[in-house]
Amino acid sequence: MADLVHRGGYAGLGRRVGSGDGVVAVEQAGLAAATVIARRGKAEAAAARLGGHLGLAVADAAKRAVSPAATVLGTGPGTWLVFGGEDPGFVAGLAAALAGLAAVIDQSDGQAVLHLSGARLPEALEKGVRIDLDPARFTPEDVAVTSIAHIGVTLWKIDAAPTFAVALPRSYAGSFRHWLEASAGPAGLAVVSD
Amino acid sequence: MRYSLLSLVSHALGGNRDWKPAWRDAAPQPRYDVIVIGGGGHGLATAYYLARDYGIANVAVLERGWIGGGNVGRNTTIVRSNYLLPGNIPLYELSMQLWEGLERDINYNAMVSQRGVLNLYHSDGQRDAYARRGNAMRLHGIDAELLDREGVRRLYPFLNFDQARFPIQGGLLQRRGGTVRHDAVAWGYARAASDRGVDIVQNCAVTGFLREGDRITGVETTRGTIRAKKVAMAVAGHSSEVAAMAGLRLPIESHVLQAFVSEGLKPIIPGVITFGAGHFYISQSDKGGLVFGGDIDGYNSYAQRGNLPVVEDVCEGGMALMPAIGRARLLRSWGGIMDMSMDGSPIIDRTPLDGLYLNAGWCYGGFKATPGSGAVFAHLLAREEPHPAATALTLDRFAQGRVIDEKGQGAQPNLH
Amino acid sequence: MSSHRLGTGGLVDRQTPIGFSFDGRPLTGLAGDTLASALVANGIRLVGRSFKYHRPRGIVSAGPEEPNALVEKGRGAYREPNTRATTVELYPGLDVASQNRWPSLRFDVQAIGQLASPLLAAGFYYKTFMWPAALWERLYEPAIRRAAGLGSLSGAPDPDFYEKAYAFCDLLVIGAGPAGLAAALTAGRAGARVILLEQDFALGGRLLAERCEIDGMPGAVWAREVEAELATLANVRILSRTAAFGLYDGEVGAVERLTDHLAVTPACMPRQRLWTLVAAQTVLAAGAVERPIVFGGNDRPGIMLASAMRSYIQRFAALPGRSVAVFTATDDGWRTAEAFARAGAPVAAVIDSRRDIVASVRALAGDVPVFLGARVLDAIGGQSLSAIEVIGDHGRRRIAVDGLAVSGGFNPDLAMTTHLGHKPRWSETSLAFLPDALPAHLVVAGAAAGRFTLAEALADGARLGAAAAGMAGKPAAAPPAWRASDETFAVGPLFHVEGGRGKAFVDLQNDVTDKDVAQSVHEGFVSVEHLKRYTTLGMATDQGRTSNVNGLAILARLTGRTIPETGSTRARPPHGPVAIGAFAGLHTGPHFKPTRLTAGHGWAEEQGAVFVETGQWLRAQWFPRPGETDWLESVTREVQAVRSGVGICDVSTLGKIALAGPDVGVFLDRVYCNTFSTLPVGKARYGLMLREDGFVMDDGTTARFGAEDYLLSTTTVNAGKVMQHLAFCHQVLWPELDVQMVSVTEQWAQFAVAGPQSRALLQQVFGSAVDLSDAAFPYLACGAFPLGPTMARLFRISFSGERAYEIAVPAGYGDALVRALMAGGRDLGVTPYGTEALAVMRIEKGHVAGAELNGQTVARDLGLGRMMSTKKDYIGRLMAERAALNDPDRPTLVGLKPTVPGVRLRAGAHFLPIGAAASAENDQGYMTSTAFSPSLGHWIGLGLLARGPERIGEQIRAYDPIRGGDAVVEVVNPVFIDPEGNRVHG
Amino acid sequence: MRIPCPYCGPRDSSEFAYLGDAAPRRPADGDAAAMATYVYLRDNPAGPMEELWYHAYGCRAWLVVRRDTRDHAVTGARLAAGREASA
Repeated sequence: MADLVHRGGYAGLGRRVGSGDGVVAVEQAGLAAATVIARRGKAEAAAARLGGHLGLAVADAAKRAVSPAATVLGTGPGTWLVFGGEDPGFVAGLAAALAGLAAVIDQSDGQAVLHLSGARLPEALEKGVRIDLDPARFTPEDVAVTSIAHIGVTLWKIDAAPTFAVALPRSYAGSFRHWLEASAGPAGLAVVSD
Repeated sequence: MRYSLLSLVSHALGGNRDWKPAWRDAAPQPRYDVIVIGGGGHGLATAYYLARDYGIANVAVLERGWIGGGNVGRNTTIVRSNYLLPGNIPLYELSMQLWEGLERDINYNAMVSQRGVLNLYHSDGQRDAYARRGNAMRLHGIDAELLDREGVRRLYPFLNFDQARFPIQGGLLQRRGGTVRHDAVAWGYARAASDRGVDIVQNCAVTGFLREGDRITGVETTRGTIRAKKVAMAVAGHSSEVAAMAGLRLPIESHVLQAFVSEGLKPIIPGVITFGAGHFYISQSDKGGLVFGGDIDGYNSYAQRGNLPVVEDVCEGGMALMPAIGRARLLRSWGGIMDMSMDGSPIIDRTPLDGLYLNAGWCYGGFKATPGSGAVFAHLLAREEPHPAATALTLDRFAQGRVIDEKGQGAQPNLH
Repeated sequence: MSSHRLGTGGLVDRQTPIGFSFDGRPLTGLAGDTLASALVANGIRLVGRSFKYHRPRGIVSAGPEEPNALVEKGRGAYREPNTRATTVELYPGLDVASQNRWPSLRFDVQAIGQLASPLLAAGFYYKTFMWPAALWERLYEPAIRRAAGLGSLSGAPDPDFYEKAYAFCDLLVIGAGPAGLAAALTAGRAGARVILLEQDFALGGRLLAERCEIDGMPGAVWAREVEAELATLANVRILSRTAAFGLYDGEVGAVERLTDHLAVTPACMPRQRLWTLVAAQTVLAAGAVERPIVFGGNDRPGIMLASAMRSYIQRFAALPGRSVAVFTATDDGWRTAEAFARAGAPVAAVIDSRRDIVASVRALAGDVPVFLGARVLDAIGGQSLSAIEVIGDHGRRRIAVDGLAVSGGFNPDLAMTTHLGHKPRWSETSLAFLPDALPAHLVVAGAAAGRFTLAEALADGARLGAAAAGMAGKPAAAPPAWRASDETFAVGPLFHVEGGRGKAFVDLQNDVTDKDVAQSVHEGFVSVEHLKRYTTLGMATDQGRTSNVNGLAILARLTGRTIPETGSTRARPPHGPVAIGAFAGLHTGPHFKPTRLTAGHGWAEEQGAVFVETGQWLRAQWFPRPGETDWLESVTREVQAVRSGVGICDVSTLGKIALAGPDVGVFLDRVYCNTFSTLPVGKARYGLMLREDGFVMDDGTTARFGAEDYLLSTTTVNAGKVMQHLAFCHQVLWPELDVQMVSVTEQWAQFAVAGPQSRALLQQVFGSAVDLSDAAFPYLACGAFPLGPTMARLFRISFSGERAYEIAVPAGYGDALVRALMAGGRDLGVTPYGTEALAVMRIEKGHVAGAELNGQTVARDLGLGRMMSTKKDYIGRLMAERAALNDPDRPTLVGLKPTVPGVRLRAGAHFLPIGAAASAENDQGYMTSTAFSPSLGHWIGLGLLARGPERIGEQIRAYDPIRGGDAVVEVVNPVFIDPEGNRVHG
Repeated sequence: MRIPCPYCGPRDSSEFAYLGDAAPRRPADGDAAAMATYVYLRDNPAGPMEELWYHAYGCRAWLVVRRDTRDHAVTGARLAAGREASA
């Protein structure tokens, strides 16, 4: 009987470049995640049930709803990307709660998530993000599914520091790391992955 | 007046004051045997071969602007016949053979320059696909060579062989391929056709068709009504618009293809190179500009201009393949409107309307096909049957499923 | 101090001398100089050779419109050809060389071309070099190519890197002259988000070069104060050294020069940055470019635009000549006379084609000789101007000068207003093209709009800046009203002086003369487009900034039309030349496209795998072992290991799409040509997907894990295409179906475990708790089973034809799983295999793959016609039923083997009947895939052959001339191994 | 070119995949001629046109975008799902 060890998408990619104090990237490994897709014509009901289950207000829009236990990101019409903690039963719980209203598909290992912060973060993001991240226009309530350097990403804002979170398909972690290094390079980049 | 070194010298001694117009800027007559709509390369070539090969000189070429202002003056000047499918190969090879004798034929130096066209491959699958294509060319009597990586390196040592995302494995080379001075093709055919009696009517836009039942008997234009036994459309880029005047719908979408030229540089790229892992192809003009292009913008457009993401995509391909051009500057870009057909291949055929003939759907193949297209279209107009080199290029092949799909992309024009 | 540097004045720092070299000659300039101003200050006139006649040329302008002074900047791989000396910021060690001359700038042998110049008139090459044909490529063309071109590339990879950036704002201001500064400041004070672009390294535009006052302070000082205030506004961003090059749909492209002016490039610093700017409003305040006048010898070094001379004197404190004349048709030219007088070098004469000059302007010349209603007929001199011949009331007079300031009028820099196809209009009062119809959200201010005076420029800027702020919901307080001089700007019509002896150039860089224009007209090239293309007028690196209008005016006169009747010119991006590298940004070399790695990649690297690009993925192609000399040896071993024992292959890259909902069965029936609504839970089925035109799109297996829980797999390369297609079918065609779908390709790491020993290996890994007996888990079964801390999905499917499984775990466990499989299979001799072995085994089994699913084949061609259900409608059914696609003469899938063992087969060979001529008529199909079959000990192939299935046993020719291959092959059943299919069952 | 995605907001066209004219409707009734017309023939107008765009690098929704093929002016976009209702 095999005993398997889990590895995050950024495993082995942690490294400091330059002074390292311009942008700080911290991997969020081991988070439970699922794509929730409402059944036909059930988007509102699914949003309500999802919110009820997690104790937060969910809309059918490109918005972020957050509670200590979970983050719900609107990623498409009637579709949400939901992150939980490290509770292995999280996705099963969602599925049970949304039975009949939405399909719940486990993505816990499909997404490589980074939290990005640092004094020079805005100018680094500017080199890849083709949407307006002006603080007045992109707030911690907003979510953007977009692309950075030819890589599809889900981008959201955690606080006004600003701290951003970016989730991308794990197979792209290395290439995303290259973009981040080049874009934060002059300011210095520190990547912390566990 | 015949062009020659002698005429050049005698005019030079005369201070170059007594040159005559290269072609007659004719006023439209009320009636012709054949009207060719479109004073681009294909229309002018069609008129020339009608006069030269079939003795039909009572012909008018109607151009809504100035001749040669469309795609014949907005391309990347490449000529080649390295096609895959039997439906296409004969036409492009006929065209290549006509290019090879063009200057002496029309007494105009269009600078046909057979510097070789190289299509790079980057995987075993691509290599085999090019082998299939090269063998098909050889079976049609066309020159083709399959180079390995070292063979490519000998030709173009400055390509990116070592730091590449998709390493170069080799390439398919057609040495007879090359480039032609595009504007000169229009002017040369116009001059030669005009000399044989063809009327070249500029600033004459077709506004409608004269129709008797299911027969087209002429056209309405901004310069009056003109009758003709036969009306031939050679308006690629705008085929759908003109066909619509006759109530026809075509298996065509109009898309914009951008092209680019750099500042003048001393010679560095002898031939034509096409990247196999991105959208980029390049050659260098006699004036020293790097002439390059890539993929169409991908959306229907009649705007004759494109957008920045495609410029970036093309230059990314260029830098990936040829990092030595990074410090060369892009000088000018332009956009041509492509007739993108549903299978990526052209249409040269009669239409459901008697007296109306169609030459359309050239996608990117238009310029290189100019002489062949003119020759086979003239044949169709004169003989009422397809030229042997164009038997597959029918309009009904789509409904029938006899598509000629070189890329295997199906009925999706922006993927061809 | 350099020979022509003024002792006082200017915006250069006399305390900071800068050493640089021109053609290897060491020179000294000052901080604040451009290369051009430093050359002027050193009294250097001759800086380059012309394109066609190799005539000596000097500096003409003081800005990006420079047609003549192009140099090669830098050495080795850093060499940058065709760099305009007027835009190069001087820095210590700057090393530039002149271009297009040999052996030297002063003595250029190709200058003898001038003797033959009558022969080289417009279009000469179209009329000769035709005989004999062979000589064009061998002799004439190479000579032309060598003579043409200007600078040269190093041929080495660009050693710098580039990046891209995107920004958004309420107001984008292009140009930081008086109008631009006024607009930016007004909107910035109101709180609008402003981005201000300036191609120069200093803000101010003409304010830096003119003697003018705003609110009582010198213009340059005012500009500095405005810049300082803008810098304090958090909502304003200043991008200097940044040139806007194009207006596109909804966005502006610009390029920022980050290190081109630095002697030493800091680490990690890109050379240039490509900006894509999205603005709610754009104010174009790019100013105007002075127009030269076409007359004999007007290209002599020392002849300069009048406003450029003022820039050199008043901004750079460099004297363009000690005895200069002014030739003008504008009031502005007279200001240059004044500038020279103040610099202590009064001009030799002012020649104005006009007669009525207002007193205030006339006074600017002081007491120097003035010729009104006169013209300069010829400029005399060799490598430098020595005299001019003036014609007027006095008749002809020769005046000795070492410089000539020329002012023929001003062309507003409105190119960006025409990028989207809008046309400017000709103004008879301004004698210039002015903006007319404008693109949405773009307005024009100041000189660019034909409002030339300083007061007008400031008022324009304030008004438009306030308007933009208002639109952004940030109404400006009372827009500032600056006090500024309202100098006169009268201009008379003078484009061309006829009758000179010397060549009169319309386009200096492309060597297009008035005679060339005349000849083009004789030959019928009377439209602007024809003229440009026939003579190349306006096609040079200055994009016709100094030549288009003069060319148009001459063409108009020759054809008896007005300028507006003759036409205008539409500019196309880029407005100024942009380094190709800047458009590529980071996406070069290994980073041209992103690279996708599977969870097992690190493990495969440890195994020494050779990787192959598959789409964006890297896959293990084979795993060489020590001692193996070529790939075939490794692949053969891997195949044998699978067929005799057990092997593992990473198949994580296959597309995986999760499908849920009550209507999945119906949906799959419509998108696949075979039936899926009957697929029971716990089973997997192979499916074939067609395009609507009836051709095959993709294939793969779909497994059903629960009543409404399906997993569909696609080929690696088509994963994205299939997802898009399924979304189309669901959202556009059948929104009424209750189906949910999402890609889970990234969620699962998946490995094929194949071979007779595969069950034993899996049993070992799963342990006894999981029953993998054929009874419990037969062929085509699927299920989920606990594996350590997670659940694994198991599929009993086979690509190799052996008993085989695919096992999937959440990607985080992928690395651990493959190590566990290797450990668990050690005693079974488990062998990792790559995509090559995978391909060999699928060919041995006659399974189709990419080479057969090439978008040109229908199911019937692939021997899969029987999969096409007749009981239901599905995408592609009607089109696939068309007669032409069911013609038995269509090439159809067969197997092939050489009649002589040991002969190698190659994909891409075409099939000919034995003894038939090698010609297109006899072409009967082609080889799609080949492999050396270790099991059979010879090469085998799959191919598409006309009437193939009827021809089993027949011998044909596999003709491969392009690789010198020509083999006789026998047509056989495409399934080479185990045609009964016993092995999959074990 | 900016496309106003009803879910994501205005995005650069490079985030989208283009299909073409949104007008043709897939014939349901097994008429081969009608299907051939649907698959191959297009109006290809020079002017305003409703088109299908897929937001591949965004919300993965198929959109019906109203755009003028002469000047690329985009005047609206809506979700394609249930387009019969809103069309």
